[in-house]
Amino acid sequence: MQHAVALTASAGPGHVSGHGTGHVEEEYTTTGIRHDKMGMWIFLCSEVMFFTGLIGSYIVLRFATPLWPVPGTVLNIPLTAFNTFVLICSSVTMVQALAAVQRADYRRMKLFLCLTVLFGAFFLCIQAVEYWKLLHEGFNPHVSLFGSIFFTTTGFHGFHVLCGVICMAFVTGKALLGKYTQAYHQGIETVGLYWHFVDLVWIVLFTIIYLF
Amino acid sequence: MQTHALGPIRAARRHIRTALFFFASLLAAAAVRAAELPRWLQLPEGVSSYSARIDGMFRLILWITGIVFVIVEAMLLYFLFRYRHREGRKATYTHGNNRIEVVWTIIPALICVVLALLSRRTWADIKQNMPANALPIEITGEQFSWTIRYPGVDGKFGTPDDIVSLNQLHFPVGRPVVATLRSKDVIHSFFLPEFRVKQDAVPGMSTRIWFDGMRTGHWEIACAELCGLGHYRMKGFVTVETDEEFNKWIADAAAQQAAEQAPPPAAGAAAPATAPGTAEQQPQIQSTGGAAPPVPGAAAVAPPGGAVPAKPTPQLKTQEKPRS
Amino acid sequence: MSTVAVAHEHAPGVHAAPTSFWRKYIFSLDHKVIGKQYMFYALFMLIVGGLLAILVRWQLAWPTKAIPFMGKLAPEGMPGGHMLPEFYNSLFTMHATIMIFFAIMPILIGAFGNFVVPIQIGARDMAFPVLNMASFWTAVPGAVVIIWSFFVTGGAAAGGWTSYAPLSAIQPKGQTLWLIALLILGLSSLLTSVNFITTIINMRAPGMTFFRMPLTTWALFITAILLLLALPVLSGAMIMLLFDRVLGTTFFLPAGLVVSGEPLKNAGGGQALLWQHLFWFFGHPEVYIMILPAMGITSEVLPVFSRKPVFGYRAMAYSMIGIAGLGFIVWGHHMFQSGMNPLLGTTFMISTMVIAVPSAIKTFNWLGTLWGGSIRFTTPMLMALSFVSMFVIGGLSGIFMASTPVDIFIHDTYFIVGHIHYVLFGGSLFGAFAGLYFWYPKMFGRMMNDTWGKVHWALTFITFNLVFFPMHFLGMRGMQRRIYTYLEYEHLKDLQPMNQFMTVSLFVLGAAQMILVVNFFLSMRRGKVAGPNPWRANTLEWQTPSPPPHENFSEIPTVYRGPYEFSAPERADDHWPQNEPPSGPVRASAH
Amino acid sequence: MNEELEAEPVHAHKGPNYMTIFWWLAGFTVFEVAYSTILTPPKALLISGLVLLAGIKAVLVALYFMHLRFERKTLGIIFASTLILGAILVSVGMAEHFLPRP
Ligand code: HEA
Ligand code: HEA
Ligand code: CUA
Ligand SMILES: [Cu+2]
Repeated sequence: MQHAVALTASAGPGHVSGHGTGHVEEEYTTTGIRHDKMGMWIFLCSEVMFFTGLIGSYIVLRFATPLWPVPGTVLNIPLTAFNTFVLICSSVTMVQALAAVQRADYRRMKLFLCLTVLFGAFFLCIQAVEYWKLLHEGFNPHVSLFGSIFFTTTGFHGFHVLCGVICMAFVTGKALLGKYTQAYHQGIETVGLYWHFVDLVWIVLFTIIYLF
Repeated sequence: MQTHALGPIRAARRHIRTALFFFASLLAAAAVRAAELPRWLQLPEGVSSYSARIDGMFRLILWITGIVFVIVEAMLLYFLFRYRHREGRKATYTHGNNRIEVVWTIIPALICVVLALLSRRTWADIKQNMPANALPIEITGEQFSWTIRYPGVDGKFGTPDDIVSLNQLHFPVGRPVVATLRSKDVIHSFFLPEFRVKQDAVPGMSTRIWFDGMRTGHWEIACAELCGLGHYRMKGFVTVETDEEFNKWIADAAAQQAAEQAPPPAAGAAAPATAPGTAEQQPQIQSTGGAAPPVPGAAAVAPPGGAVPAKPTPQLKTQEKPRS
Repeated sequence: MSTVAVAHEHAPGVHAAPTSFWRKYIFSLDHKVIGKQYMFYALFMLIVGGLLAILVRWQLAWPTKAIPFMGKLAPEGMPGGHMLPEFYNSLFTMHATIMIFFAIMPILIGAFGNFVVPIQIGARDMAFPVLNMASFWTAVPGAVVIIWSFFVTGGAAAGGWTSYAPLSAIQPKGQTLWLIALLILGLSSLLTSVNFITTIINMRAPGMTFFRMPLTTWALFITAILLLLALPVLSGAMIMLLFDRVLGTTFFLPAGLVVSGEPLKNAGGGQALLWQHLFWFFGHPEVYIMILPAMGITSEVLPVFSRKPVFGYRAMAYSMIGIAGLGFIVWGHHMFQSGMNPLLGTTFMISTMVIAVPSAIKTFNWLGTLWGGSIRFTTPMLMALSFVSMFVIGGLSGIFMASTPVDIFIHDTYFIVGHIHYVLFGGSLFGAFAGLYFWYPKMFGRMMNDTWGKVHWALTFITFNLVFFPMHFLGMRGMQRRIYTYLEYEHLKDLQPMNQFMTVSLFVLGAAQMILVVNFFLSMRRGKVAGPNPWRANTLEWQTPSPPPHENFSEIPTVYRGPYEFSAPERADDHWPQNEPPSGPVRASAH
Repeated sequence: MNEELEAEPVHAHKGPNYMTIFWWLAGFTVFEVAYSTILTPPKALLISGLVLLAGIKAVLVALYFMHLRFERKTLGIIFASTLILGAILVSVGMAEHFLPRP
C-alpha cells in the first residue's frame, strides 16, 4: 500500500498512452489510476465474493449430496458450449475495440463495439432458449437441488450479462456519436473490465455446473 | 512534565513493571482458581462430571478478565485524574514507544493462547470423545417438544420395543448417556443448564453428545435456540435416579406402551414388558463401546456426506475413546 | 502530481453549487449534505429501534401485564395490550435489525464517513458523487420496506436478526420483506463502500500519505473494505433464502422436514448449517464494521482533548488491519454449539482468541494517549472515554464465549445479550455519540450545549450500565435469550426482580436520550457560533469554515505532517494543523 | 487481423496478441467439453482436470483481456486476495464433510 503514497507517480499505467486533442481536462488522482477504473476493480472484488457465496454453496452442497444427476442428461451441453464460445467472442471483440480506440482507429472501434453488444445479446437469447426448453422438460428451480443451484447461479450470471449489455449499448451509442477519442475513452475501458469479468465468471460456471 | 524527552522511556519501564505485576497476579489467580467466588459470581450448581471443568475454565477466565478489567479501568481513572488539564502544564510530546507496544502485544497474546490451549482439552473431552459404557438414547426436537427414545431390550433403535417418552428424560446416576440429537422441523437447542449441556438439534443432521449426572434429582430441559413462537415454552424435565428407579421407570414405560399398542401384532415383537435390570443393559454397553456404527446411529438417516466414520475403535477398556 | 486525462463538461473537480431546494437538500450530490441526510435517517431509526427495545424490556419485566394503549396501536400483536409470543419474537428481531443495519451503520459509515472522510483527506467530494446520492436514496426504500413489514399479515420477521434457516424459510410473509429490505440496503452499502475505497485511495490531497491519514479515515477505509468483501456473501445467502421461500428451491431445507405434522413440500437436499456459515462469514466482519469506525472516532477525539499525539499511530493503523484480516477467519465462534464439527470449533476458538490481541493493542494505546496528556473533559471526550471503558467490558466478555467449553453454557443466554450491548451500545453507540458531539460544530456551525451534553452523558453512562450489566448475571443463571417469558421455567422464576430493575433503569436511559434530541435541535439555532476550529484540532476538516463551503476548500490543502501533532515542544501553540507550511510565522514564536 | 498489432504505436507497451488468447480460450473450451463428455475420466481426474483448465482460462482472461499483466502489481494482488477469502469459506464448508465427527 505504501507506494500509493508516491505523489509523483509517472503518468498512469494502463492504456492512456497519448494525450489527444479535444476537450481534455486533468483530473488529480493520488495513484494515477483513474477513479472509474479503480472503482470498477474494487467493485469486481465484491463481485468475486458474491459469486464465491453462490458457487461455494454449490460446491458444499454438491459434495454433501450422494446422488447428483449427470449434467449431460439434463442440460444441453453442445448448445451451452456454443454459448460459451459466443461469450468468449464478445470478450475478444471488446478488447479489440479498446485496442482500436487506442490506435485512433475509430471505425474498427465502432465495429467491434457493435459486435460485442450483438454477441452479448445473442448469448442472452441462447440462454433464454435453454431456460425455456428446460422448464418445458420439467427441470425447474424446485425440482431438485441441482435445479435450485443451476437456475440461481446461471440466472444471476445472466442478470450480470444483461446489465453488461445495457451498459455496453450505452457505451456503443456514445461511440457511434463520436464521443470517444484516443485520449478519452474511459467508458470503453471500464465497461470492458466488467464485461471480461462476467466472461470470466461464465468460464468457471460453465465448467463446474455443466461439465462435472 | 518538562521531561518529555525521558518520558517515554520512563513510562516504558513503569509499564513493564506493571506488566510484571500483572503476570504475577495472573499466577496468583491461577492459584486461587479453585477458591470460592461469591455466590453472585457463580454458575448454578453443576451436576455432570464435566461441569466442574467448565466452571473451572469460567472461573479462570473470570479471574483473568477481572484483573485485566481492574488494571485497565484503574489506569484510565488514574490518568484522567493525574493528567487532567491544569493551567501552565503542557502535555508530554511523544509518539509512542515500540518496546512497550511489543510488551502489550505479547502478554495478551500469551494469555489468550494459553486460554485456548486449556479450553481445547476440555472441549475435546466434552464434544469429541464419546465415553464407552454409555446408555444410548435418541433425542428429537420438534416445535415445541422433546421426544426421547430408549432402545429397549434389543439395544437397537427403530425397533418396536423402543421406549418413547415425551419431554421426560430419565437416566441413572453416574452413568454416561450418549444422545443422538435430531430435529424434525427447525433448529432447536438441547440445553440442560445444570449439566452444562448445550447442543443444537439440526434438521437433516444427527449430532452425538454425551453427559452424565453425578447426583440424583430433578431439573429442567430448556430449548436454547429460537424455534418459533413456542420457543419459550419448549421445556422438558430431567430426572437422574438410581439404577433401580431408572430400571423401574423404563419397565413401567415399556409396560404402558405395550398396553397401549396391545391389539396390533407389535405386542409379540415387544419382548413382553421389558425384563428390567442389568440384563437389559448388557447389550447396550457392548454395542456403544465397541463398533460404534451399528447401534445408536443405525436407524439414523445416513448423515450428509457420510461423515460419521464407521471406524471401529477397539479400545473397550479405556473409559474414553481417543480422539478420532 | 500525477494526472490522468479526463474529459469534463465543467472545470476539474468543481461542480457548480446547486441552487434549487431539491438539488441542494434532497437530491444533493454534496457529500456533506448526504452525510447529514444519513444522520437524520439514522437518528430516526435509532429512536424506532429504542422504542422496540422498550417493548421488549416491558415484556421481560412484567410478562403478564398488559400495556393498554399498545392494544390499540398493535391490535394483532398485542390484543388488549397483552403481547403475543410471535409479536415478541418480531420485536427483538426488528430491534436488532433496525439498530444494526438502519441506525448504527448509517450513523457511523453513512453520516460520519460521508461528512468527514473527504474533508479529512483534503478532497472536494467523494470520487463518485452521483453514486453517493444513489446510495442514500437506495437506503431509504430499505427503511420503508422494513417498517412496512410490521403491517403485513403475520407481522414482521420473527426469526431473530440472524434468521436461521429452516425457521426463516417457513415464517410468514414479514420475513420476505425483511430479506428484501436487507438486500436493498446491501446494495446501498456496497455502492458506499466502493465509493469510500476509491475516494481514500485516489483523492488524498498532496502530502496526505496513508500514514498521515487521520485514524477516523483509516477506520472507515478498513470498514469499507470489510463491507465490500463480506456483504456480497450475505446478499448471496439472502437471495438463496428468498428463493427457498418464494421459488421453492431447497438450499437450506434438508429432506424430510415435518412442520407441525405436515411434511414440508419442497424440502430436500439442502443444509441448515450452510446458512449459518454464510451468514456468519458476513456476520462477524459485520460486528467489526460497527466497531472500527467507533474506534477511529475515539482515536480522533482522545488526542484532541489530551492535547497529545496519539500513542502508537502506526500500531493503531496496523491493529485495525489486523482486526479486519482476522475478522474473516473467526466466524465459526458463533457456531460452536450449532452442530458444526467440534474440530472446527477448536480452530475457530484459536483464531478468536488471537483477535483479542489487536484490540488489546488499541486499548493500551488509548491509555498511552491519555498518559501524560492535558485532559479536557468536554462532552465528546467523555463519550470517547466511555467508549474505551465500556468496550473493554464487552471485549473481555467476548473472551468467555471464545473459550469453547465456557460457551457451551453461556451460548444463547443473556450473557451473550450483555456482550452484544456492551460492544454495540457501550462501544459503537458511545463512539457515535462522541462523533456527534465532536463534529456537530463542523456540521452545523454551532456548538452543542456542553452542560446538557454532560448531563446526557452522565445519565446515559450510569443507566446504560444498570440496564445491561445485570444481563451477565441473568446469563450466568442460564436464562436463554429470545424467550418471551422466563416464568415458564422453575429455575428462572426468581429472576423477575432483576429484570424489573433493568427495565426501570431503561426508562431513565430512554428519557435521557430526549436531552440529546432537544439539545441537538435547539443548538442548531441557539448554539454558540463555533468558528472553524473550536477544538483546536489539526486535521483538515478543522482548517476550513464551519460548515465547510461547497467543495470544502477554497484551495486544495497541502499536507505537511501527521494528524495529531499536539503540544510540539518547539511551538508555543499546542496545535499544529496538518496543512500549515513548515516555515511560517508560527515558527518564530517557538521557544 | 494481425496487421493491427503491428500497427501498434511503439511508445505503448507491447500489446498482447488478443486473437491468440482467443484461440487458446476456444480450444480449451472444446477440449473441456470433449474431456468431460467423450473421455469421461474417473471422477477425481475429471474434477481436477476441469478445474485446472477453467483456472487457466480465467487467468488468461484476467491477465490479458483485463490487462492485469500490464497494470500495477497491487491491483492484481488485491483481486487475487479476495480469492483467498473465497477459498477459506469453501474449505470450511468442505471440512464439515471430510473431518471425522464424534
Ligand atoms: C461491535 C460489535 C462486536 C465486537 C467488537 C465484538 C468483539 C468480540 N466478540 Fe462478539 N458478538 C457481537 C458483537 C461484537 N463482538 C454480537 C452482536 C454477537 C451476537 C450475535 C448473535 O448471536 O446475535 C457476538 C457474539 C460473540 C460470540 C458468540 C457467542 C455465542 O453466541 O455463543 C463470540 C464467541 O467467541 C464473540 C467473541 C468476541 C470476541 C472475542 C471479540 C473481541 O474482538 C473482543 C476483543 C477485545 C478485548 C479482549 C478487550 C480489550 C483488550 C484488553 C483490555 C487486553 C487484555 C485482554 C486479554 C488478555 C484477554 N462474540
Ligand atoms: C446497536 C445495536 C443495539 C442497540 C443500540 C441496542 C439497544 C438496546 N437493546 Fe438491544 N439488541 C441488539 C442490538 C442493540 N440493542 C441485538 C443485535 C440484539 C439481538 C437480537 C436477536 O436476538 O436477534 C438485541 C437484543 C436485545 C434484547 C434481548 C431480546 C431477547 O433475546 O429476547 C434486549 C432485552 O432487553 C435488548 C434491549 C435493548 C435495550 C433496552 C436497548 C437500549 O439501549 C435502547 C435505548 C435507546 C433508546 C430508548 C432510543 C435512544 C435514542 C434516541 C432518543 C436518539 C436521539 C435522537 C436524536 C438526537 C434526534 N436488546
Ligand atoms: Cu425449540 Cu427453541
Ligand atoms: Cu463474532
